[in-house]
Amino acid sequence: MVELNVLIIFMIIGALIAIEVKHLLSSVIAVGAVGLGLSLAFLDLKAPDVAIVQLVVEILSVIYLIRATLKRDLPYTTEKGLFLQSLVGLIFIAIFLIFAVQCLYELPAFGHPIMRVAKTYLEDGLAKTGAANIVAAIILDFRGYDTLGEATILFTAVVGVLAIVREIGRKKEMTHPNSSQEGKEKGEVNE
Amino acid sequence: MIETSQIIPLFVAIPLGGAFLTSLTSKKLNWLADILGIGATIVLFILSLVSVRLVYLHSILIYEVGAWKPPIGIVMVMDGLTSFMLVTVNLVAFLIACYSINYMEKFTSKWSFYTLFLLMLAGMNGVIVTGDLFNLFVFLEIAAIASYALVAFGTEKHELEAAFKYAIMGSIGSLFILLGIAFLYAYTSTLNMADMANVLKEKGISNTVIMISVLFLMGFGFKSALVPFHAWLPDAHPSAPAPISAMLSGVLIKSLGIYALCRIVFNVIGITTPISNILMFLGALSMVVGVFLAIGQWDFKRLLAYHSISQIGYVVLGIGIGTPLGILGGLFHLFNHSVFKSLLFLNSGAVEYSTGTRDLKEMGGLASKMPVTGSTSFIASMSIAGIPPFNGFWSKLIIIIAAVQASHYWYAFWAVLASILTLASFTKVMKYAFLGKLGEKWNQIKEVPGFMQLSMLLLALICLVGGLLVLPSVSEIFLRKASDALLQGVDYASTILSGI
Amino acid sequence: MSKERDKGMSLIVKTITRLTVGLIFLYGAYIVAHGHLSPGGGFAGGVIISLSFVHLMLAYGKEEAFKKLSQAGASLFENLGAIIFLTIALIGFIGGYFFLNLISKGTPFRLYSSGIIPLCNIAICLKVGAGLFAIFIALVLLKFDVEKKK
Amino acid sequence: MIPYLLCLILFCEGLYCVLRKRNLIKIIIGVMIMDYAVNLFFVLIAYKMNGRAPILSPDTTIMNMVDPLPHALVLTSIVIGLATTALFIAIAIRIYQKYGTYDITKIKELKG
Repeated sequence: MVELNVLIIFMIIGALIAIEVKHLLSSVIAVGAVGLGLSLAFLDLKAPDVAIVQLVVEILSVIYLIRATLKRDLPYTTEKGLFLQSLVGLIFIAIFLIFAVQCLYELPAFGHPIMRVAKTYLEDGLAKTGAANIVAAIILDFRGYDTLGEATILFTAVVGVLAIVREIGRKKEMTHPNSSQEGKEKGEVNE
Repeated sequence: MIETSQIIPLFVAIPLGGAFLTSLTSKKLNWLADILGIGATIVLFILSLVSVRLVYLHSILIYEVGAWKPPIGIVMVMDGLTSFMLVTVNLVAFLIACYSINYMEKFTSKWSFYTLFLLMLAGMNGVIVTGDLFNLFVFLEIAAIASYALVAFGTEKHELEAAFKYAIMGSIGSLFILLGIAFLYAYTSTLNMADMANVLKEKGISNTVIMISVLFLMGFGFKSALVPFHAWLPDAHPSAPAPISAMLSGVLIKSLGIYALCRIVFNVIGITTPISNILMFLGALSMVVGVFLAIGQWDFKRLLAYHSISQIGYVVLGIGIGTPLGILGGLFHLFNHSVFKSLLFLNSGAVEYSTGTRDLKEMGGLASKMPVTGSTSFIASMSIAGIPPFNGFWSKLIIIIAAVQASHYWYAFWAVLASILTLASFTKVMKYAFLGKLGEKWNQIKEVPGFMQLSMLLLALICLVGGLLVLPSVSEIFLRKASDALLQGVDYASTILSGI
Repeated sequence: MSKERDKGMSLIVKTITRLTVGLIFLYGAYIVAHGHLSPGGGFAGGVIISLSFVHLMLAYGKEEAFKKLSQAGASLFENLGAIIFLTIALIGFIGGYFFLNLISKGTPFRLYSSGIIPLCNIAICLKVGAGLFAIFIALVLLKFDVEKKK
Repeated sequence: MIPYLLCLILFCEGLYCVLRKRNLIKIIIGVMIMDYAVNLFFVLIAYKMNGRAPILSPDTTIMNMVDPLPHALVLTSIVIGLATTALFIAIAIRIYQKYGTYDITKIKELKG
């Protein structure tokens, strides 16, 4: 599985660039590269369904991110005077990694999953649902309830975004000393 | 038994259907949104009361979604703890929906408020009734995403900022939970909680199980705002509209945080002494830190938010003690807290509705102009501070007795201290906001409209009579069933797998 | 989306878009229809369909794209998708269970097979495609300027 | 073993970004990277040596397939990631409208 390791290392480097580069648009493009690498890794791991979804979702989320960064006068990011915070963060991450490595030895070795439940899906999936694509059979029949939740999450996000982009939230003028006075005298409601 | 267990999916289907219909039909018609919101929540409340009766008769109900037997498909489970949480959540949600009819008139786009509200309710009910780990995660995310959007509902500067902070911290918590689920799946190769408990019991304690427990503690700690992970709560809860603050503080952090944590720690992984000690420590820490931070606050809602951290500490302490009495006290306090904290947030919303301010220093003497708000908030304050006839007293007493019985004297001491400080803090609220001389500029204010009064009065009534729940004959059907569900530990698995 | 972009991009881009956008839409529809037989499914197909509209909007500007699918239309389709999906789930109650696959399974490996799965795929596709496009519209219509302080 | 470790390093990279960076877009990117890492972890635990993709075909009967269940979970999890990202971006753009910057050190209005 050399190619898999190479792909993940490519993703790690891409993520490093995305995190450290100063220019926001370049950072977004680097995230796009990480997502592409992830999609290829899924393909390498024999998960074509996931690879397709990851690819198209990556395109869409990069478009959304570019929408947020496409502005000439956006300043370059500056980071300063956060030595202590990064130290604490790094120590926390180091502890986390050490513990995680300890328990990685106890998981089933890479490439040898237990497949207690999955065996049933593979053996009876076609007979019981009639779908040749076992993943589709799982997401829409065996675990269709999860997919209802998934669709609802997307619905929630859409309604949430529509609620957040309203120009004015409150209807009438209020004496509200704690909050700022902005956005109240604005024109039409954006619904 | 199939006929009676048909009730379980309705707890998710009704709010979901309500949300979709609201968003489809009531963009122009505000009254339709009101009717759909109230209708859905009242039906859910009645169904949750029915569920208590059903659990009393059958003790456990299991529903297989799509007729697939576990562990192949998803199951929904209804036991004592589930029906207890359902009653808590749907009671508060119904009263808050009542309150919102008038309160949300001040905001634009009422339909999206009700849609998000019902989606949040669907998410919470989904978390409570599910018996499948990944399904729990999915519904947890529905409730969480709806709450991120609702915190920013006013779209003011500070609201957006609080929402961003909350959303980032919440999604980090979710990702920790998801990583924990991935580890558990790799280790046990199943997702059904009962099946998973069986596999884990066979394998025994190992590093992986400890790692998974820590991941879940961090993830659900973020969701329930235990102290090292509490930074988002004092910003997010005050920034939301008052009904949503009540919903977030009253039930969201409990059903997403405490309930899910207890279900996994007690019934799937199995409680061990180290985890129990960690829970007690975190509980005591939240209790004390929350109340100390609350004392210096002058913003009404922010003060209440810090008290939420503190009161959640009591719940976690009680549950962490692990004795039958401790768990009973913890769950009872969970119920009481959701009642009186929602009431307090609704009071603060009522004050804000009439006067437009949240600063305690500017208020004064409001009780004479707003008698309902003043008296109900007096009841709620006494209840949260633990003054005898009100419900908060009984649950705190049980927790303290349980701590003493388990010879955790220090924790009992901290609980008493936090209770005294809570009393001091709420004396301040009563003194500055409702008693004293009426300020000049408040001569024109009026009491809030009818529906807001109604829901505050009902909550105050529950505060008054809530103490009756510990009476042996009453607690036998309601509280005892809930604590039994946690006390059975990993035998949960055999109960469920035999019930199919 | 600044002022000069409202009219869309250059002629070359517009011509290429006119040739490709239909194919992209068709490809999305294909992925949805064959979701139960080959990789893909309602979600991937829905995203591809919404990407075809996004493509149209980027190349031709807002007005042209709104002629094809307006914001109100997008949220209507989204709601319809959600309600169809929930209805499919609730129809299972006729057979006694939430989410019961009660339509005949048909012959395996054929387009018309596997009961409710293709129907669910279509509902999800409507929902996802319209929903993601609605988010895109909402973000595009948002004025990307600092509000004036009074 | 090595892929698991690399995947966790990717997760920690995202966590570091969220903890350390002070720019809204960078924080969103950090959450996205964490999300990628968790999704990758799910698919890694599903992999079976020399297995095939879990799609049956009429003419072959090989049953040595990878575990399909985590794939279904990852599909759900990718959608959740997209939904949260969209919401984050909407909030971030609104914050930009109000403050004129993405820098979190300049937009601290809330105290405590």
